[in-house]
Amino acid sequence: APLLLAACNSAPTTQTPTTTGSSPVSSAAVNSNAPKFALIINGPPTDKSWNQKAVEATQALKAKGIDTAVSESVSPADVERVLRQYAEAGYTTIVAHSFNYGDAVFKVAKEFPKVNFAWAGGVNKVAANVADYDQPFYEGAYMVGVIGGKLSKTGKLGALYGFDIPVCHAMGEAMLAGAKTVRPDATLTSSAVGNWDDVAKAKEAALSQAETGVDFWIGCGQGPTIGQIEAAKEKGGYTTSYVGDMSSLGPQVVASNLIWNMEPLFNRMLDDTKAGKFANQFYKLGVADGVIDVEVAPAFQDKLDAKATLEPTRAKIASGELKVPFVPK
Amino acid sequence: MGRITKRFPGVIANQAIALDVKAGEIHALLGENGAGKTTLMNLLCGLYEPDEGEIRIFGQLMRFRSPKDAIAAGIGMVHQHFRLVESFTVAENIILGQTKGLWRDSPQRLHAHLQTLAHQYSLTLDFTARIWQLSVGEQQRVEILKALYRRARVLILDEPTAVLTPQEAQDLMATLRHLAAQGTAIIFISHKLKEVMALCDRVTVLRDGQRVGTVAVPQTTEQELAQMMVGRTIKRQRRTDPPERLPQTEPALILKQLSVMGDRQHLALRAIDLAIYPGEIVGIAGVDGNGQRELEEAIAGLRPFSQGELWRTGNLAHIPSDRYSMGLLTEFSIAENLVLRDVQHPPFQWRGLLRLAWIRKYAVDLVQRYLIRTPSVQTRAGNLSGGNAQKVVFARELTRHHQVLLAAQPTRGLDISATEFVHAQMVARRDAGTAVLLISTELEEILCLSDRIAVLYEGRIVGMMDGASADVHQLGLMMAGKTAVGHAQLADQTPSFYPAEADRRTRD
Amino acid sequence: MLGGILLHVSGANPLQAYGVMFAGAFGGTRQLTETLLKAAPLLLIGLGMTIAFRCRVWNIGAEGQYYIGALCGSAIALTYPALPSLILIPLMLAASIGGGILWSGLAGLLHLYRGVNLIISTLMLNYIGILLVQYAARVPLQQPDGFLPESAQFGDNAQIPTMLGTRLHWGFGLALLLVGAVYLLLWYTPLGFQLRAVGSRLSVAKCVGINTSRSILIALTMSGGLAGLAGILEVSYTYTRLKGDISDSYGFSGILVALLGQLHPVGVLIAAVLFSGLMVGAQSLNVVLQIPASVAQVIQALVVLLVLAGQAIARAKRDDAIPLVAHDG
Amino acid sequence: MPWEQVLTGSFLIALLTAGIRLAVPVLLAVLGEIITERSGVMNLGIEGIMLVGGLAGFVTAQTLEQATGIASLAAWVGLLIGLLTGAAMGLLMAVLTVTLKTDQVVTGVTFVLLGQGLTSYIFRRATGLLGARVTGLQSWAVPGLSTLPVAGDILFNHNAIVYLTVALVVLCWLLLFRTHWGLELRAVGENPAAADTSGLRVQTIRYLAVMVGAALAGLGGAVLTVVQLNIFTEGIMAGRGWIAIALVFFSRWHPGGALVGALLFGIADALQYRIQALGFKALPYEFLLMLPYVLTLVVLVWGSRQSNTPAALGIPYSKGKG
Ligand SMILES: Nc1ncnc2c1ncn2[C@@H]1O[C@H](COP(=O)(O)OP(=O)(O)OP(=O)(O)O)[C@@H](O)[C@H]1O
Ligand SMILES: Nc1ncnc2c1ncn2[C@@H]1O[C@H](COP(=O)(O)OP(=O)(O)OP(=O)(O)O)[C@@H](O)[C@H]1O
Ligand SMILES: [Mg+2]
Ligand SMILES: [Mg+2]
Repeated sequence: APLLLAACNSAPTTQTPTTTGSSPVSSAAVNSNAPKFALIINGPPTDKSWNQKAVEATQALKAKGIDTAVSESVSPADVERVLRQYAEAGYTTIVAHSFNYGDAVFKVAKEFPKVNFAWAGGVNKVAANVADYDQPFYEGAYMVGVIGGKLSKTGKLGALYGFDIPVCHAMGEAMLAGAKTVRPDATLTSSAVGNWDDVAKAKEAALSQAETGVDFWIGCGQGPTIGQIEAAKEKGGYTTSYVGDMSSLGPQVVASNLIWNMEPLFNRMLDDTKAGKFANQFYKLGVADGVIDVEVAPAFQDKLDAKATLEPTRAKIASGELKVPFVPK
Repeated sequence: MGRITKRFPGVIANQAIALDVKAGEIHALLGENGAGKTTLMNLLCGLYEPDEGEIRIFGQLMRFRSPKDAIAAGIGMVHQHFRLVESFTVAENIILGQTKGLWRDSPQRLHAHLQTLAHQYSLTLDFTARIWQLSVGEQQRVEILKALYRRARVLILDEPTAVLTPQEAQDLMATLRHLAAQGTAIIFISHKLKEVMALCDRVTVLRDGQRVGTVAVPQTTEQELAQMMVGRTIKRQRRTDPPERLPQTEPALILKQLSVMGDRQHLALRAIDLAIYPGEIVGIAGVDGNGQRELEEAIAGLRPFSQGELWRTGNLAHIPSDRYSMGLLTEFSIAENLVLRDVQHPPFQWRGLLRLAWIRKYAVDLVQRYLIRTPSVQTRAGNLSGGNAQKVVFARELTRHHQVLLAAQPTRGLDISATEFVHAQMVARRDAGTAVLLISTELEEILCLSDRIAVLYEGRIVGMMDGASADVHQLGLMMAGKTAVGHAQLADQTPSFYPAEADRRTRD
Repeated sequence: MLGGILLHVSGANPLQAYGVMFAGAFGGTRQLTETLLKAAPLLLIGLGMTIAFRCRVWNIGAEGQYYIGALCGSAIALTYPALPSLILIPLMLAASIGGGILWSGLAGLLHLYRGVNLIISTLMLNYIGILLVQYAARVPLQQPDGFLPESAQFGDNAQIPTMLGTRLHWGFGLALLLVGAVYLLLWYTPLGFQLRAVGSRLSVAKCVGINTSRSILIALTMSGGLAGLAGILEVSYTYTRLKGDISDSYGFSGILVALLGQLHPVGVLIAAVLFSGLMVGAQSLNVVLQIPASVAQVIQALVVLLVLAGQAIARAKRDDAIPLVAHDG
Repeated sequence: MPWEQVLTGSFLIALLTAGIRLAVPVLLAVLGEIITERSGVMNLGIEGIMLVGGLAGFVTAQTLEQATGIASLAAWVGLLIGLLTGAAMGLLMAVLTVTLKTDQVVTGVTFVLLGQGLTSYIFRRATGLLGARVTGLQSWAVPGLSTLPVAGDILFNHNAIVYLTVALVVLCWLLLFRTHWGLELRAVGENPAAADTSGLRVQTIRYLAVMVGAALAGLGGAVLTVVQLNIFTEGIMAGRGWIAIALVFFSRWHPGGALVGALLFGIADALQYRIQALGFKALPYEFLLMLPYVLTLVVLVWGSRQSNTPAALGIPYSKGKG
């Protein structure tokens, strides 16, 4: 995906993502046929990761002329109210971008049968107007594992989770499986930081792993990932970006980026909304759909021949020939 | 000071008061509790700013925005309620705010320096001790030395002798005369007319925030001063002798071989034996710091024993020696303070709810009975003058149903009429059959009230004598630890049986 | 005003923004309902803190007590899912209060028997309590066939019923009743009198024969119990299941609310509603005008500081400060 | 757990070095807060002040490094700006709590909100900061000492800030207990009425103490962002300010106690991650994460009961109330 690569290497967006100035409530009734898209995220839109990618995809929709709105830092306690506010304001597709939002989504969805909701459950829990979307990071993690197997000198891989939840756990295990294809003796060390944001603690956790010989990391959560990038710079070793391109944080150590490109996903949702096919969808868009991808960071292009290293694996996963093992626990 | 006025919410504490004090003069300020003496002095030392009026020092018009200004102008004040940093040492308190340079002197050098100063005024102090370890009397000395250290040209002492032993008071008066002779102007607040007559040159009397007059001491008498203070003639009430004690009465309070540790981890009380019978007042005489506070706290159940036993029948009423840290909640109203001890019992409470109207009525009644000077029973206790604050404690404790009354320094800081009142109350309690234990450093008070007198010296009872026939001279000697007589007498007092219904507390 | 500048810089009309904030919080029955709903946990915790702080017991562990209360209540709801509402809900409430009492009592015992400073022990117990709940939600109480680190959803019988057909649940009604109860307790009962006496000066209270240790323990556990109650109410109604993240920093906001309300139950009620209104209004600002949450947060802080300064100036005029300080140890 | 991996020299060296590293930013804030609280003012806004200091320091260092290319100069100036920004926050705090006598607890908690909001707002407007980083300071091996076996690695192979922090501990102790300033500061915190009658300017001293304390908190924040992590992210302090406040009580207001407390906490945290990294699965990881908090409590439970809380802590001072 050279195109994708180029896009991700460009400088980070220079616009504050949420300051769009459009007033969703007042423009509610203007054009009742046009799709209106709202995104609700749990944290700041500047995490270079989970939230930021969703916001960027939303901005891409906006660039195509679609009416969009983003609510940031919405605590799960408040999401019910915010969902309702958007539903009432005439939004047709509302994406609640956290697994913690699930219960509220199902509750509000019942009250607004005409509005389509999506939540980041990844557990195939759906309803008549609620879609679930998977985050098959483990598919990408498998590819990262192939890179890790090549780059690691010790064969000891590290995984650092914000919390030891299934999405995270599966990433670590998939990476190990991928690495074993190049290095059968590869092992995995995993720790949880207990926090999605605390970079300093994450760095310390990664350093602790480094002391046991770990020299290639994957992170789950932006805090753990940034922390391990810092640790790799200090102790030597290589890492992977989580969900977005974090290579600017450590051009010499971030060997690959695990990318979650949500634009196709959101497009599909809008299309399905239009076509009336949204009901009971479980969007499982992964490597095959270009939603999940792994790219080799610029500084590593020479060292790792992306074509030779990644392409075969990607092709196998995309074609369904290779089923990446999913180990949530 | 000219035409000084200071108002507080609901009170005019000082009303157009004029006061002039000459260099080298010892000027007494007299007045009943709440007359406004302390307030006037606080204005002079920069703590308050007057609402009206002016202050001149050596002819120069002054405006004190803070005590720093007042100190710079040569005003030193020894406050009635000490202003010392409890966790600091004596030396640190004395030099506080008066230092030059950044680094502190070594303790040795500092102490040597202060020792010279202390010698000059014959004040003895342990400079390394921390304030909280000192008795009230010792703290007083720190305050005096602190003012002297600041080279005060005008020295204000707010009831300085209230907490000193007679000998210490004598020494202090000598010191003050010495200072006055060197040209210091001294303002001396006291309720003790004898002292004033003996020490001062002129006297200004305040009543209800106004100046009654200024007289030269040689031209007046104690009687006249007292009259000026209260606005009427007063007669000294003499105590009556106790009713005959029934031979078979059991003691209401027994201390048996009681030993107690003090704050400095030393034995503050050593094997005290004492029995107090219903219908008698036993006075504990002694110089401050010889175990009085520990004795009080042990009997009140506030301090564990290291050895011995304590027996008591019935309830205890306790007049604490420090009304602010033990007796009164300054943030609470007078009414609330009056019911503090028994609020959970009827009649103050009914089915778990407070009877506020009843409490109020009760408080109004007590305020009247105990002549507490206050705008209302809802006034914060912290706004009361020292004497009135003490009356609140008295009213609360004496109104309780009690068999034993423990009164520690009950008249400290009280004016003549309040003292008379308190004494009369104690005698009345005794006559009603209460066992009264009076701990006081005022020898006169002990002599005036006690049926029996025990002398406390270095944590031991070194003598026991009959109140009626007590000899002041011998008492003084015992208090100074010169003789130890009367142990034989003491043995008689220790009963061989214990009252069956008594509360018993052993070491805990 | 400062907030206005920030708003302006963010490209919004300050007046309009404040209007949106107000309308979002108090602009209609529904908005008001939402505000009151969010005020309920703040009010409960604030009332508890009022009791504690009146006794000068520095319980800053409301967050932990809230979590443990939620844990205990949830354990009941999950263990006896078949019980009828009328039995189950009181049991859950009792368990949550018990949990809060236990967690605060632990700090109390450490204080009374080992002299451990309450501020530090309650703060440490916050972290420990939250981690315990995270563990419970991930392992022992996890939904049996579950995937995410959360318990099964509570049945309808375990949901606090709502009042008068609104979204407002009876927990708020209970909190309103408690406003009166706490007021009575503090000023019309001997116990409250004694708690305040201990808070006014410990040494005097001891001298007049008040059992100060008992008073401290009572004040502490009462506040803990109320925090625990707030925990189960939120979990049962808002979150509908136990998870690792079940609080919107209610523990800390509750302390703020107690002090803003000047430790008077009615003041606490007003402060809780205002504070909650600020949070809801700020969110509205984000939804309606797409103003970043951080601006709303700054405005929120500035409003609180302004109210504080106003209160302080008024108090200086009346001259009746309640100085607050912890007991030693 | 593979004990043979734990009881090795290199494990212990790494553990203690990490403990020191984790301790430093918190320790700076603790020292500052000790000074503030010794004057009788409780500043609960540390978390917010650390954030603001951290951002200000980072922005300065980043801009300067871009402009001059001299990383160490940029880092030092960044630290200085972090310190000054902290002091400015302290000034605001003092105006509120000392002059206006607002409630110190509410003011403090509100400062945390303010700090979080401000930093995240500024961070987002200055979008150049997204993903920006600074070089920070190189570690500096103390000549001669750093080659000592074991101790050399643990103690003498850090960046200059570590040594500076230790020096500050000593300095703080000297200030509090060996200078007249310290005596006066503590007097104000113990009994402001007494200090006032002794001619001390209670309010001025409190202003200074709050500002110095906040300055150190700001420095602590800047050390974390500029020196230790070389980046800034929203909410990067992640509760360190609250830990600092707990450690002030733990330290019993002594700089030495602060050093011990911060190290204990840091080492416990470092240990816990190392246990995880060794693949220890007998305890759920949540319980390992609890270790620092539990250990702090345990130490307090078995420690001495003596406390020397500044007697006037948290009480605003007005003249004539004493
Ligand atoms: N801060 C204050 N606020 C309100 N009223 C006060 C305050 N300080 C003193 N008062 C009132 O002013 C009056 C004078 O009090 P002051 O302390 O000057 O009396 P005093 O002559 O020193 O009495 P005492 O002999 O008992 O010490 C009293 O009625 C007292 O209640
Ligand atoms: N003469 C001395 N020489 C060296 N160190 C000393 C000396 N005196 C005290 N110290 C040390 O200085 C520190 C502070 O001592 P200091 O006695 O002034 O305070 P403290 O009583 O422990 O606490 P605080 O006065 O704050 O309540 C302590 O660590 C103590 O061991
Ligand atoms: Mg007086
Ligand atoms: Mg008096």
